[in-house]
Amino acid sequence: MINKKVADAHEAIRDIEDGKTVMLGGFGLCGIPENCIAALVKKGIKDLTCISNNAGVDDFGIGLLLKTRQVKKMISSYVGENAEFERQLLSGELEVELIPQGTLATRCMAAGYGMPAIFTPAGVGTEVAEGKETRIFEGKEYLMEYAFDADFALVKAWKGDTAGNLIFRSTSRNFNPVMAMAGKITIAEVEILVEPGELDPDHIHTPGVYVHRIFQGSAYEKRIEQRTVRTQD
Amino acid sequence: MINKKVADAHEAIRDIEDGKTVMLGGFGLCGIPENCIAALVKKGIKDLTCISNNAGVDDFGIGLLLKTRQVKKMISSYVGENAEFERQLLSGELEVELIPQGTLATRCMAAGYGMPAIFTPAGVGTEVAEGKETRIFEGKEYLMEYAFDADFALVKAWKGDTAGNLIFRSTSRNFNPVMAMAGKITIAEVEILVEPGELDPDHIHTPGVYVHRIFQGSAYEKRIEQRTVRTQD
Amino acid sequence: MLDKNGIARRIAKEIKDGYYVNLGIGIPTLVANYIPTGINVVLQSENGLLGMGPFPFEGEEDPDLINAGKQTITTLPGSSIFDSAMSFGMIRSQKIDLTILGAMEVSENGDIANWKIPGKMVKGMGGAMDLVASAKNIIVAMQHINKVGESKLLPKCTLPLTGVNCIKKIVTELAVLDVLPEGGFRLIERAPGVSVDFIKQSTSGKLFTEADVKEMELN
Amino acid sequence: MLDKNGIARRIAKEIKDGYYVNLGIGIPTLVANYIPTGINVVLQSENGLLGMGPFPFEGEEDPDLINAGKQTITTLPGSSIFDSAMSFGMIRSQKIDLTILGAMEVSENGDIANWKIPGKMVKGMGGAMDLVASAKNIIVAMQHINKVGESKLLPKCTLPLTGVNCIKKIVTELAVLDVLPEGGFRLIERAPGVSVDFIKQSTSGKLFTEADVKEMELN
Repeated sequence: MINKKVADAHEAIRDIEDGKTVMLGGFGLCGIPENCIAALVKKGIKDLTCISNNAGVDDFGIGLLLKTRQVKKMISSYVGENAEFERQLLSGELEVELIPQGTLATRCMAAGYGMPAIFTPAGVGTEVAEGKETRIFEGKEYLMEYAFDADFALVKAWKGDTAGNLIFRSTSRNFNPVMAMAGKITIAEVEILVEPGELDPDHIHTPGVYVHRIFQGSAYEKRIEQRTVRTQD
Repeated sequence: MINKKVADAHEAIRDIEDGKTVMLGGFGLCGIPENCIAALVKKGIKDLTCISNNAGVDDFGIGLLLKTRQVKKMISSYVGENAEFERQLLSGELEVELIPQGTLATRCMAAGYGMPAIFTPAGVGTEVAEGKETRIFEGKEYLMEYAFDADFALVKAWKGDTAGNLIFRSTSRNFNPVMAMAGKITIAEVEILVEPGELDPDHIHTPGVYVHRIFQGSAYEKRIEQRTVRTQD
Repeated sequence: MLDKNGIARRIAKEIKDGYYVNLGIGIPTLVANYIPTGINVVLQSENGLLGMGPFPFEGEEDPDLINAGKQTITTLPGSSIFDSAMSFGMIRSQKIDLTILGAMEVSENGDIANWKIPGKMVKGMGGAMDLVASAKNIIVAMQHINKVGESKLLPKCTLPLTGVNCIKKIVTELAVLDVLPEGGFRLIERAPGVSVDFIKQSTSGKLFTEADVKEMELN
Repeated sequence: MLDKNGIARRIAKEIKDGYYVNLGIGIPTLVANYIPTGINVVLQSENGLLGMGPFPFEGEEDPDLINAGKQTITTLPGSSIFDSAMSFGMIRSQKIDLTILGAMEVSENGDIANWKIPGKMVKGMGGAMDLVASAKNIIVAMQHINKVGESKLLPKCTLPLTGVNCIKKIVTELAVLDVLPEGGFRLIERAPGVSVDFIKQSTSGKLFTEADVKEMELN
């Protein structure tokens, strides 16, 4: 097998430079590449275009990159939980492109599947459709949306092996597999890194061919955004 | 959970009628819905259009349906191992549409993902492209291919639960998950049928929402098409 | 007049045995509490889960297991997990039988606006545009009248649209209404204690009523 | 002149450490036997496997585990299984570094014909059209001359095409040749004991040769 293991987040992101387009997996704060984000903050890379479903919260997730003003543009479907984001957006420091969540996911998948464009009904007749090619199939209107072209994808998995195979846990899967397929260079951080042969080939969500670097992350906070519970009856 | 369990193949295929379009999972003889095929033969339904990567061999797989002349048209990528197939094709009894394997798989996926059409470079400049719309993206030419529209999909999984969730084993996965997503009615036969809760949600390849009926098959022959071995050193 | 839970209770009656249902944030989430026993329903959460269960017991929260509202949840036996592309794939291919979501405005031709108010911070459409453009059966749960007393059921939406020509049914604190294919709202039921006249006054879009409009049954 | 195994051995030298490789049926399959030790290569089988291993030992055949040639095989530690859509997804998105496949004809502009002979039973293109249309790096393994003594390296293919403008390199029993971007074959190496003149005679398409054409090294 081909060994994709690198020592840590710092080594993994070594060639991410100012102005690059970076996908970040996760939904809310669930399944986000915590170690990679911390390394990006530490390295201080600027003018990033970030493709991620959400923008984190003020002091966690992509919010950390916003606080240090490393993000030039966010491409997301929902950015609602972040006051610093709002401030930068209103002041014109930050550019934002909002796209429907399914379109976001499918444009990632399209890149990973070598499909230059896809058709989706999401956004037809709305401002999302402005300037976009539309097409009618069997009486229903669709927008043509293009595959993403991202320099890097940063994803977080539960388990991985040094061949780059990834297994996600529960709903922390979300955007991670489709972004893993979509990055020109895909960096995976995992909670548990094992040797090839320890993962059941039938259980692998992302085959190693899509992953260029992998490392075992540390000190996962896995912050809960909305702790909702029921009481014992 | 919604209970998708039916008693057997006979009940599962109860409403497949003459002239329907039926997808059948499998690659060669690996992962084919043996019980459903046997039930179709027994029921004697005629004039089927079958979408399947291969056409079986003379006395197994879809070959059984060919022998009884139940197939009007085959849509496949490779049909090479079947003398009866050849005879019917040359005599004009059988219609065949050959399409590239990746196009076949992706047209299934497109149906399951609600994408009316996809773009693929496969077949550009060949007779496969005849009469098809082409389009250039970033200097490369693609064909536009339409999502399949199949009345039924018959798939074979290793394990399943009564909620319709499916887990495939090894390379018998092949076309089964994408066809499972693509059928208007999807029928799954499994080697082991369990109650909801017995399968790990993270291990499920096909979510139950795509499966309309499920039953535990019996007497799987799982014939090997090309037994290749090495000798012990 | 219904409160939020009343709206949720009324909507729950629309759910049929064997339905796969996507519940939006807000009132729609409450619907899960009122699904009649004996009705088997599977809840989809568009972040990648079929078979969403109730909130976890205190101390059993799993940060890796949330719903599309980012709330900690549980799974039920028979649930499955998938990625975001497959999640919206099954939404687009209409495998989800019913979508219930909130709205700021609905127009008499079934347009919906629920994601953006000009001049206010935009949070994003999330999955709403995909859901409304794809679902074959959408129920809107919303207030009939906004906070300044204006109808939210309009001849034409004034806010930026989320989707066009897609809403079939609306349940508000005052009424159940269908959106007619040819345009216009049809009053189906009135909330307990609410008069047809009051519903007429509260509906700015074209409203069709019949002689006898029955009162909702909530059980 | 090389035999089939010789062609496979020569092609194996083109494989670099870290490559993901798809091997077609026939001579390409033999390439797996000659991958130099110390070179880490992952073989993809387009029916849904990365990390294909050797044939199983007698009695250990698993009907659920085959390659694209429908042969029983094994997996190696670190292998992964996926469905056919993802398999061709990774092919189309050029995650596979090298594709090796057979051909009936190759033209001097890199067109390939390998799936259909008019008048003969058509078996189908299988995954070949996807592979040749997608791969960034394709090596054709074939006989230079067909059974009736005609060159298979042509100005223009006579058989129905599998793909256009896609072949970069050809290894035959006689030679290693590049297909030039501007058109034409360039002779890179000759097989042991084979003269440049013989290769010229055997090549019907435009052939560029340099003064000194080295003999293949096979080890």
